[in-house]
Amino acid sequence: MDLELSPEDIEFRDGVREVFTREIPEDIRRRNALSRTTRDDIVASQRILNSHGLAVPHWPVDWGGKRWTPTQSHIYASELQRNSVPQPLAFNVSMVGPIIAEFGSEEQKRQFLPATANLDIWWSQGFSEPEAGSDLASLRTTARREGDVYVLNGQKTWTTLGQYGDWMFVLARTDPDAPRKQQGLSFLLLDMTTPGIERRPITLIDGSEEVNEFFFDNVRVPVENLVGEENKGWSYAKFLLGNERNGIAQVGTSRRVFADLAEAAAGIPTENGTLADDPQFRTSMHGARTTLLALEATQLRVTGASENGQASPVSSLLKMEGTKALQELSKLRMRAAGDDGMLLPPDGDAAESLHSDEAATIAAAQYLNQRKLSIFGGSNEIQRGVIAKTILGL
Amino acid sequence: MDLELSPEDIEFRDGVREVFTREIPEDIRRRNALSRTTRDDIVASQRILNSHGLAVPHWPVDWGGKRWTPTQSHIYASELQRNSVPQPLAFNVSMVGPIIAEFGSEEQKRQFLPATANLDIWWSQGFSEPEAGSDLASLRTTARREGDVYVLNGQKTWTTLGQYGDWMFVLARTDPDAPRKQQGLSFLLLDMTTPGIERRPITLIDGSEEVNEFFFDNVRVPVENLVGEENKGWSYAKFLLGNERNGIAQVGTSRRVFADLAEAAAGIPTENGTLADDPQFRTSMHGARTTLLALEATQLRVTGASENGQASPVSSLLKMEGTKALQELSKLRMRAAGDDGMLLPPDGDAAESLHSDEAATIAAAQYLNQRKLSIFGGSNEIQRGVIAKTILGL
Amino acid sequence: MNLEFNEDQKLLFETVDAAVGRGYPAGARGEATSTERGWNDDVWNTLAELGLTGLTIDGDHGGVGAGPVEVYATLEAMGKHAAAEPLLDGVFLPSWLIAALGTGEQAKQLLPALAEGATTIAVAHAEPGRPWGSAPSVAAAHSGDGSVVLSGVKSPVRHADQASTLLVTAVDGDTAGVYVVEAAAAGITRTDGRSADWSRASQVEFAGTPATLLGATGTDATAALQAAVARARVAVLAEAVGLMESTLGHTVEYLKNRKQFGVPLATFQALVHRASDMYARVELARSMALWATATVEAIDGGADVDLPAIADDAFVFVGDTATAVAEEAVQLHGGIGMTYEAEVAHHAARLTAIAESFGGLAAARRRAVAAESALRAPSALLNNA
Amino acid sequence: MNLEFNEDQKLLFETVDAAVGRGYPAGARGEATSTERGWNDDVWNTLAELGLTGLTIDGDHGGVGAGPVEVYATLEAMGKHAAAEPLLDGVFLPSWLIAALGTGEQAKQLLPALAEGATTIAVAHAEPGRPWGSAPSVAAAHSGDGSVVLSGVKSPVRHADQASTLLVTAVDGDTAGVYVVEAAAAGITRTDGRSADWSRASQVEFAGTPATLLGATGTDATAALQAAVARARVAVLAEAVGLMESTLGHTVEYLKNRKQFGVPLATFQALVHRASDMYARVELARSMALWATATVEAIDGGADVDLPAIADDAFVFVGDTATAVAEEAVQLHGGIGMTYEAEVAHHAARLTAIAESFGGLAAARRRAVAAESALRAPSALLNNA
Repeated sequence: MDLELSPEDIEFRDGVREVFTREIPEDIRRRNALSRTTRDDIVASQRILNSHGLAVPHWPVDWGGKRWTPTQSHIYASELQRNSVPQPLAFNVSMVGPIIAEFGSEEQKRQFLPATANLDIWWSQGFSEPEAGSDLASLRTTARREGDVYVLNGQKTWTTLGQYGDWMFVLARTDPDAPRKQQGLSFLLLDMTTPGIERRPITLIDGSEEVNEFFFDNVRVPVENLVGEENKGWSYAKFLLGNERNGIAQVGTSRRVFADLAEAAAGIPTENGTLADDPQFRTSMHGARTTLLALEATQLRVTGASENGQASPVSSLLKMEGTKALQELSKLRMRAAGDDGMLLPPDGDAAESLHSDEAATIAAAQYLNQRKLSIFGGSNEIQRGVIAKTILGL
Repeated sequence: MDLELSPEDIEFRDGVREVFTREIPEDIRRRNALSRTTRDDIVASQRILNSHGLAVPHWPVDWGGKRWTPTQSHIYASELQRNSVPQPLAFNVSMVGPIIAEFGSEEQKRQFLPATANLDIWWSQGFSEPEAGSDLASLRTTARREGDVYVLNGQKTWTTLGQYGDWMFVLARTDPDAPRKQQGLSFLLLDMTTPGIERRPITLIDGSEEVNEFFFDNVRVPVENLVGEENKGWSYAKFLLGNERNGIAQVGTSRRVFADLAEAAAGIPTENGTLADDPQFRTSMHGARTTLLALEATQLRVTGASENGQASPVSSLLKMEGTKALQELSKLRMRAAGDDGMLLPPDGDAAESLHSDEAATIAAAQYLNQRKLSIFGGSNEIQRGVIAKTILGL
Repeated sequence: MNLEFNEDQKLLFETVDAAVGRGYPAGARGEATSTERGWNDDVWNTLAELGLTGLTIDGDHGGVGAGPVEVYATLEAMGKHAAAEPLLDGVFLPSWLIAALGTGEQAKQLLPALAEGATTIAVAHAEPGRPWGSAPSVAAAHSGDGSVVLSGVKSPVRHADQASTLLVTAVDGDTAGVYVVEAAAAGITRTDGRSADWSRASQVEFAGTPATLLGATGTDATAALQAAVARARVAVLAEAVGLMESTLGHTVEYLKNRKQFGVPLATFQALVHRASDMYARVELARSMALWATATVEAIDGGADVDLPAIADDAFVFVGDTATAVAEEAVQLHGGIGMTYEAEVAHHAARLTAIAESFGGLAAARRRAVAAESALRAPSALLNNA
Repeated sequence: MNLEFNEDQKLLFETVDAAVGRGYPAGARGEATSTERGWNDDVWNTLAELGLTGLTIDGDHGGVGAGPVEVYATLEAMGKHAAAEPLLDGVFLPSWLIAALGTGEQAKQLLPALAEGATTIAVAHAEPGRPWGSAPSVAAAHSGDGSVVLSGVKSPVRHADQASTLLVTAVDGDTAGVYVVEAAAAGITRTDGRSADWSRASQVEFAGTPATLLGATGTDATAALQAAVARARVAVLAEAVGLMESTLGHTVEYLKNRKQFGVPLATFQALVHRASDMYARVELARSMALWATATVEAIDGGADVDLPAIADDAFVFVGDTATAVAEEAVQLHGGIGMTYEAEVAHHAARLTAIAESFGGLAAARRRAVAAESALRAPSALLNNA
């Protein structure tokens, strides 16, 4: 065993850290730490990363990928999170990019991959539907083949940041008569300027407007925008699940939240000292700290494990426990703020005018927003089912 | 609302307390507090209570019962637990007694009730079987009618204190062809001196020998020992469930454990003070304290609610949450003892020779023993099911 | 001994439940909080007509002088519908402060308008970065002509934007006092925002703002302030109980009706058992809130009990439950439970905000754990040693 | 960077797993602990033949001088079978103390017999009612002839009944030391009992018992004692991981095979989800134990890390998990999981006892929470600031 980074890995870390902290503007990283990242922040950040070859390291080498060691991949994900760099847009770099690179035609690769890596195209995910959240196989959106187009009808929901989407990758039913409902789905690429698309924004309870519904009314998709084979969409979608193992536990993010909170605590007065002296706060923080150590060690253990394109049950563990840890920290942040988390500015820009501790101001809203972590991207209940089935054989 | 005992209730409380603390010998109560109660302790204690009319207060008045108010019943149960008086044997006073009083023949009442109240007969419960723990309706023990006897064959298990049993009340299958498996069960009274009964003691992991298995090989039970009607045993057994609402949350017991632990903590040194100053210990104790307040208040709220012989879903809540609270306290007691809970004397009597803090000595064994609270008498999982079905309609 | 409503209290609950229920169909909290007022004015007027704005104000000043159980019944019914009308913040709490501290003249001046429902008063105590229980940093200064002015910042001040008057805690040298400030007074800068539960709150800055001490000069208001706040901390738990009950109810309905994998969610035992645990927690929290309410009633009847300590104990227990119930309800609803349009999301947000009200849960637990009572054997009955 | 066994370590694990597994069919722990020895002598001899009793002892004294990862691999395999042989208590821990403190002469005298497996040594540090981390109350006195005698009480002393020698912590004035005492020495009164996990432990009373200081006179042994114990506290977590893994395994098998209401328990989703949560917790605990082990290895390689602090952090995390896994396993087994005859019950009892070993979980948490590191941002990699 060895708990030290090798000199080569330290050099690698220092290299990516240099890009993250010196090339990505500080105001972008500050807004990201406060969950106030804008569309332009994400685009600017990803283009800088891409210009340094750091936007799509897990892609095939031909399309901008690197052949990093598992340790390097871990360092990259961890340093991104620790330094509050906006993650390269997951829809682009972790989802549609790898799918097109694996299953797309050469023409699709040329058309989409460079623009996807550079966020010249902003992709949205068109998987979930109102009646098919956790149960993707029940999708109802149809794509009826008519000559050289598919005609798309139906509805997609929970489309995160869909308001910025140039294109959407859509899972739609091309064969309504398939014997199993997993069959008969196809993976289509949809230009969002096509007529017949309507967007309805969904406000979340914290006030954020990051998810959307989309309605498709006879939307015409050229057949050349089918990825891979017709009716094989389910297997392409499954390829994504568990594909992303690095960073899924968000230990780097939690570490940053922890460090910020520890620092803030020393400045939060209590009746007899500061919060940093409060035994209950310290007990909770110690619990969070040891959980994060265990999570990072787990991440290190599986980082090296081979990836085979199957849903990894260890991803389920990391996703479930990692997001729980981050949620717990957001609750601790809210409790630390107390009343101070109970006055949100009418709009984001006024935050600083209210009082100095901006992180406190948004603590409660942040806590509410982060309830999504255990729901979206495969709820904890789904993860427990995966663990039971694939690991425990239950 | 009113949180004070009335002068009459205070008088009542002082009366029962007088009996509990002055008539029940102190060494019996001390052993009971340490879960070292002997058979003779239980018998002696119940006979003293019975001589003061305090053994079977919930029975019909003709057979020694009292017409207490709900508040008085609450006080009685609470004071028994608080003063470490061995509970009147539940199999006698809460189970077979009420059944015989309600469904038995006059002859059965005369034969059994006075002796049952005075613990001249020690009753055992013959319900559970190896393949029918939580699922009582699946009982397999058969009672085949042959002339004026039932011939009993099968096996019962988890028979608490069965080693002392003079008689056992048995639920056995008299009609194997009944359309529903709840039907066809009968409630029989079995003299344990009858030939064909074999007992196997079951040692629990803490070393206690309180439960047993019984094997029946052509055991002949006179038909006059059938209670009520043949094949109606299930409804009599159900009459018991939820019948006992007072004391089920064991708040009085928990209160005593809490008080003893709080007192002990002041004498347990830590690196810089005593356990009573330790913020983590205090936090846990505060949690236990507020939970017990909420439990007692819940008990007070339902004490007055009418009883109709049906399983009460609120009993499920009290049983589940009350035993959780007591288990949590036993864990706190173990944590407070640390190493000191890790040396059990080879037999009970040597306890005092080891060191002064007897409660610490048995803390870990006690903790292990009390895991049973959430399993026996309807596991927490069964209670959740009852709540879901009867209260939530799920 | 009993923890039940009497007949009048039952009727009161049912009346408020019915009246508020009419104004709050599903999803109405979002609508109500987005009006200019920040609540539903029709419901407010109904509450006033029913005399509920005068519930805690004595007969001499236009109210009915009811006790803590009536406050409980009213607020539980409000909570059941996640109603946004500021009965507690805008009427009950200021009325307790005025009754405890104010001169007869002040009571006459301030209480009748409150009792009528014609106005609300905002209590300004919280300050950014200052522990709730510490002395205020807002300072009172005496000018040459004998009048008093305040300087400093308060935040958050709930419903300050609609209040006619503010009751502002401040220090005069070493003496803590509560000061009456007209909302329209000079030297006030108000920045309006919202709480995490979408109700209104503001930061209010005072710069030489004219003010009048509530009550007689020279008496320290700390104890009276603590007592009034403790009373409010118990009262808000009634709202939490109402919210939790309907949150649980919504969740159970959702499990029954929502289908996944072709069957109702109620088919999934893991979810059902969690609903049962929610039920058990809600019932225990209800018992705790009722017990604290009965204790306040006993104190009003002369019982010698430490009210702030009781309030801390009950607040910690119910606050923990409120948080857990909010989290589980959202989780069991899935994505839909996260959305502004979902009724359960507003319930969850309000439950979250309640746990952080009046200084917040962490501070309450800190006090409660440090208190001598933390290791005292519990007894729900006051005279049952 | 890696947290994996190398090939030799894998082989070591498999060897111990196979050897111990043969001696420990289901239910064998109860049998082993009820022998006179308190463990299975055949298994012990096999362990000795495999050289495992010399694992932590250097080559000069008959051992192989292996490091913390080999200790981890060995103890995880022991834990997997809930084996009762006191490798850690009776060999590893005393060998670390002797290596750290003993003179060359003492090492020659004590270590070879340990390495051979011919004997065990009991470490007597715990005292009734005294915090583990405080100075002992057992006192060393010098008699006229220059010899040393001990007086006082130690309890519990694990496996004292079988040990040839005791290493007793005591104070000489203000100086803490570890003293070598022959088990058969004069002035020893031993009261034998058992631990909650059915392994043997004793109270040992010393009254003018002849003793020899381990090491040179005048040096305080506190730091060396703390370091050796910290090493043991990390090592015992490996046993806990082995126990948890097989406890989970037994539980999963039980859910698959046991029927209730006519169907396998695995049909009940509420139980299945709890098994999944157990799995997640066990994996996190395993990572924590591996991480602590790797840290000890780094310390042996010269890394500047606070070993007792690492041991506290890991012990608290894994101890909490051990308790939770034991509780859930028993609960999911129902009554059968409570019985002495059930394998899972012995696993649960041993997990419970591990959490209270070496001063116990509450004290470890107290130290860890008070430590400066409690608020330090975590990083599993030692040189990744």
